[in-house]
Amino acid sequence: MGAELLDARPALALLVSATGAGLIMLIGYRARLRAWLAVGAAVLKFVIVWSMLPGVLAGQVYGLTLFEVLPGLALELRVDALGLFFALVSSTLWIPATIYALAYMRGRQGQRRFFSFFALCVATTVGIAFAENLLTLFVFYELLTVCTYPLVIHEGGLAARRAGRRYLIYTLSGGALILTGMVVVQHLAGTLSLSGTGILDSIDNHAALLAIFVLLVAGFGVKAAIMPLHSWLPAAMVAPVPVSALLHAVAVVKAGVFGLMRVVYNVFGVEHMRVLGFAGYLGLLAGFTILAASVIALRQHNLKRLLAWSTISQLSYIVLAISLLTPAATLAGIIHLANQAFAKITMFFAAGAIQRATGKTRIDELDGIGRQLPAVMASFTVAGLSFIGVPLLAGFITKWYLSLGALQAGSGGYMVVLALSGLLNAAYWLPILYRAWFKPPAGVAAAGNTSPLAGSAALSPMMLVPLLICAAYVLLLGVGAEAPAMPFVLAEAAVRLVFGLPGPAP
Amino acid sequence: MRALAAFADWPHLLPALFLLPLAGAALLPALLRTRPAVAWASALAVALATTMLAVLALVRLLGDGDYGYAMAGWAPPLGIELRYDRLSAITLLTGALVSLALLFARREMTGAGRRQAVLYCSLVLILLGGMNGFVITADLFNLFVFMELLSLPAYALVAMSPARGAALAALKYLLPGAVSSLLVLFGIGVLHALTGSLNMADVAVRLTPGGPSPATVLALVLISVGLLVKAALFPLHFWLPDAHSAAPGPVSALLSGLVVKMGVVGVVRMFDVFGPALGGAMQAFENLLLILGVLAILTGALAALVQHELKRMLAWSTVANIGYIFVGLGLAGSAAVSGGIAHVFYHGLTKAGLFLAAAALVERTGLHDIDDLRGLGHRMPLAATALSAGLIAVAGVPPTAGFVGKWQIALGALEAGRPELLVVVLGGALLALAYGMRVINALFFRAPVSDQVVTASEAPASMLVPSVLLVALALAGGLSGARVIEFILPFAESLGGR
Amino acid sequence: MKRRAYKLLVVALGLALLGGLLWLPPPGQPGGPVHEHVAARYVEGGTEAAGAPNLTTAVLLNYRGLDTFGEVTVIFAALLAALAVLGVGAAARNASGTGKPRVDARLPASPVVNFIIRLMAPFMATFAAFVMIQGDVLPGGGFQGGVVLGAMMILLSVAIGPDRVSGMVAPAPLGWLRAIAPLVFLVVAVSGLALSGAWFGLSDQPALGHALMVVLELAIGMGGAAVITGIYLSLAREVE
Amino acid sequence: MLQALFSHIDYVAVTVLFCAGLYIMIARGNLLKKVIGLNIMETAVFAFIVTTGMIDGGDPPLLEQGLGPDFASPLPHALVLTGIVVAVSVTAVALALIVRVKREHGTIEFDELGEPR
Repeated sequence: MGAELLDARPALALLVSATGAGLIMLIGYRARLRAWLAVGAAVLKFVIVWSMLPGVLAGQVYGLTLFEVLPGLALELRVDALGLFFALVSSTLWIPATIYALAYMRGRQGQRRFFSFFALCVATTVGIAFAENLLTLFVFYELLTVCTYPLVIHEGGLAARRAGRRYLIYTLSGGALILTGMVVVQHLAGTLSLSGTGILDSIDNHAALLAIFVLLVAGFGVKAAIMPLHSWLPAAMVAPVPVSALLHAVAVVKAGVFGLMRVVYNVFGVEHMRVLGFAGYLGLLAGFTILAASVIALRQHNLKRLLAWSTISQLSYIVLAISLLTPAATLAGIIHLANQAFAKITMFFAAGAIQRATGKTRIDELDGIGRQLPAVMASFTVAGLSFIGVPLLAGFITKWYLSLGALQAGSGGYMVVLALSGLLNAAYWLPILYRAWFKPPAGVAAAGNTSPLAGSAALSPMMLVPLLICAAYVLLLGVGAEAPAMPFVLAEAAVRLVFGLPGPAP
Repeated sequence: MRALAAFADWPHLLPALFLLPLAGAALLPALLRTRPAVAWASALAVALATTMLAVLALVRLLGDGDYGYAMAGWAPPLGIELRYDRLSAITLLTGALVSLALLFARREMTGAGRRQAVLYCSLVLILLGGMNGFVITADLFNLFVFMELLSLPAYALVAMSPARGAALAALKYLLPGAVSSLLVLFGIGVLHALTGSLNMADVAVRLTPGGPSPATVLALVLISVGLLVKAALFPLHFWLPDAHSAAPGPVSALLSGLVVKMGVVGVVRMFDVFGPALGGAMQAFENLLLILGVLAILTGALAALVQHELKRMLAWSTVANIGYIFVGLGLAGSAAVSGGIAHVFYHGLTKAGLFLAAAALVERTGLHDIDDLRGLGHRMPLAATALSAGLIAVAGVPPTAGFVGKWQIALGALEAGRPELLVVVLGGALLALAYGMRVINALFFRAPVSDQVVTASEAPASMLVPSVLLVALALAGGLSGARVIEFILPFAESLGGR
Repeated sequence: MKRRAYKLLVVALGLALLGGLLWLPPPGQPGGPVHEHVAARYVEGGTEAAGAPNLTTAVLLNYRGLDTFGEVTVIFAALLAALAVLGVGAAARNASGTGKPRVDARLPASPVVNFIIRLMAPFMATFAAFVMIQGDVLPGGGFQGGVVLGAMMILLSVAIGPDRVSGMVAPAPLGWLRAIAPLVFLVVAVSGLALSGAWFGLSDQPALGHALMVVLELAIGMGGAAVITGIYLSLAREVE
Repeated sequence: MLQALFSHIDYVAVTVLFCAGLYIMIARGNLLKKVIGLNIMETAVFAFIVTTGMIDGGDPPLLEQGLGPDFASPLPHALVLTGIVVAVSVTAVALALIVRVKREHGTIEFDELGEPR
């Protein structure tokens, strides 16, 4: 483990998009300037985060203390393998998301506010990724809620307001639970640091430990959309597509799951969790959520709501991986952060493109869409197959290591759950693909434009290109997992950290 | 810094903290009766000078710890003694907030309220002198005199708003206030009868042999009930919502930010006076404060949720935050007490900023109702943002000002082995966030309904500077939490002769 | 019904109060702590230390000068408060011109009342002066004299009408007269720094200390009278 | 018990006066009567403070005529003088406010005032 290196880069990454947001809010009146600011901030952040990759892979840890908020408690940033992985995923995805949003929101009102909060959201996400202690993580966690709220209700109107209110009630109550848990941890452990592998080891007060576990897991579980804390997610579909993409793939839900990881791996520590045995119940809950969400997804008609329910089930894959407490499962959990992100964002981009080009939002309207928007549907198909778990795609990697992890943990039963979930996924993705490719488009004569590319021509390249990039990434993650520059290697480094294993991954 | 320290060593610095504002107040009506603008400017200068003196007093404290001053050269218990300790550092806050409130009132002073400007400025300076004196005196009867000296102008300032209900609200504030002062005097009389002396330290020493005799308990009850009415702790808070919402903008900022805190400072002083003598009975008193504090948090937060008027909602929020302070004091652990006292500083800062921002909105549009203020965020962006940031700070979202106190109190609750209090302390913060978001939602994310909002224009600089400055301090205040808590800890540990 | 509840409450509070008071040392007995502790030491220094044979005045002006300064500022603040509170309405009312013409608040003073007031006025003034000046030797003092003088002014305003009484002193000097008590006190406080090395310190030499006391007594008296009259006049003019 | 009551007769009187003032303050609706009740309570407290300093048959604290062994303590007298001034000031402000309430609401009966706004 390299020595703790004092480095400004973590704070710089944060500052870049925060100042970007500020500038957009202050001077972002003209579309062109706004575009340059947004994309510029995104690329700059991407460069800074990636610049830390080689160092972290070599075991280096970057740290920076910002403010002494309370005696013994400071706002502190620390970049370790797990944190960098999450920051990597979000900053990489933010560039296509920004470009896509610029195209999608053209001509819509309130763009200045939209893009400044859009930039602020990802700044806070990186803040969560680099938090050294639970307090810093909580500060950015609450800031994330405050920043995403205006995005969720961007459309205005009653439905948006009601969804916004429900979103606030759930996330703020979750925040209060986390705060309570944090106080108990500070009281018992005397510190909230996430740099070690377990600060509660020396505590034997079983009841308090259970209370901490329940409080923190429920608090983070709200954003990780574990049932029964999930119902804000489908309701938040009323937001514009780039926001849903941001919410689901990049920022909000991932923050919840990342928080759970920090709690299980850094607050409790793997060995202590095994001894306490609370993780088993979390696993059961995750398993239930995977299946229940998929069953509900079957009955969805609106494409975006289907995506929402699919996210809820996919997130619980990660929660299940966390609860198994074995190296392989942890690896699956971390890598699924990226797999689910890229696949889900591709699907959202596709849904947005379909809605923008053809105005269709319901599944039964998607007949023959493949011919109209071949590129869009091709990437949608790649993402769909990845979720089903077809080999050579990202989803397969997760399922592979997850089952390996389940076996390692000796709870083979989850293999059944994974298989069942694969089937259910197939049950709701394949009909869409079949309908899109093999069914004639409804009333094609009326549409008149039979040329395959006509439909996608209406889409601006700024929407198509990010779509294809993400789909390509899903493929890349699936095929070239072992390749050096791929996130897989970083995930392994994170696992070694969590389990304190010196050598390469299992 | 060295020059500052040298000047801070002037032995006669302490009494100037209240003599300067009172001198200003006496001179204003005589000198500047017909020149309101000059009167306003000189009052502001006096307030700023007093703040500078407070800084010097603090520098001396940091140099060589608590220090005292014998008035007229007579050593206690013959004469009156002043004592500057870590709690007296609140004089920094009084000077700063009064200066900012005066700055805020500039437009009113040189505009419609011109005729009343001189009286207004004098009363505000007397209020400042009274507060500074109240916080640094170590003599019981002198405490009573300064309490009157700060309460009287407070009653009048509430009634100085031309609004129809202001006079009645002021009277509803005056009558309980007068009775509470009387009870404090009665308690001081009993203590004098028991010990023959009026100096707090001397009384504490001479009370101890008597132990918890019914007379001592009676004195504690009389004085604490009086002070708790001034501090508006539940159930003695009934007068606050009317008074703080009817008062003019800057005055309600001073009332909620400072005047209410004087009651808290008084009770903290009484810990030292009665602590050694009562011992066990003091434990019961602290538990009572704890229970009343919890009830105050719940009533304050719930009432604030259902209020329609913005300033009345902020007034109820003060009731809740006073509850937090007394929960901290009631828990009596050094973490909880330091949290409670830190909250006195931080809530004063935040709530004053909030009331000034709210006043900027209300006085520019003439609308009091939250629903009428919908959509104002776009017409008055700076003032509305200050209000929203203040609401988030008062709710105690980390790392803002409200968080430091609440965190320490929550920790203190655990240390005292009362985890159930966590629900109240952090639940209250959640409720505060709820009514805060309700206002933010109305200001920024709802379409305007009233035409005053559509035609409203941004508040003038004299109103914006104080509110934005205070709210910024509140947001950043949380970041300096460690130093503030470490500053207060020695005082918290030595409280009540523990 | 409410009345009976209040009665019960008050009686209960009274008994609780009495319960505590009974544990105090019995009043009137010489040996109590009140007499042995601080009070006894006021006498030790004799007149030199106290500066005034009347120990109460000595305590008021010398030992606890700050309290008296605070008290004088409080009554001054009360005047400002009364003017401010009543001024707000009056300004609006006069500006809007809807106010009824100023009704003279004077009672329909019968000649008998007028005659008696005019007769007593000089005697009251002399007595007030006596009380003020003799305050440090015989029972009396600045404020008591001031109140008697104030009472005389109020009686006069009943007899000859508030406007003529308030006309006695022009507005400019009136501002100073009303603030004379706190201002003189401040001057003495500052001079205390020079004379005896502490705020409010009356000097070490008895003669100078005594002189300062008399000055203070007069200032408090005059200031007190002006403030009391000012408060009465502000109220009298307002009542329609 | 009775003996203690008798020796503290002054304090009994003070308590009765205090409670009378308190009752008037709470029970009566008229604002003026409330202020009068307040004044009665204040008088009771001042009487209490002065009696604590008295000695039966003691001399007044005047050095001029030479002082016997027992003399009334001057401290309570000074306190009460300041207390009276404070009481006068509060009453003055209260009366000014009552005048304004009368002008704005037309009545000074607390029950009829109801919600001011």
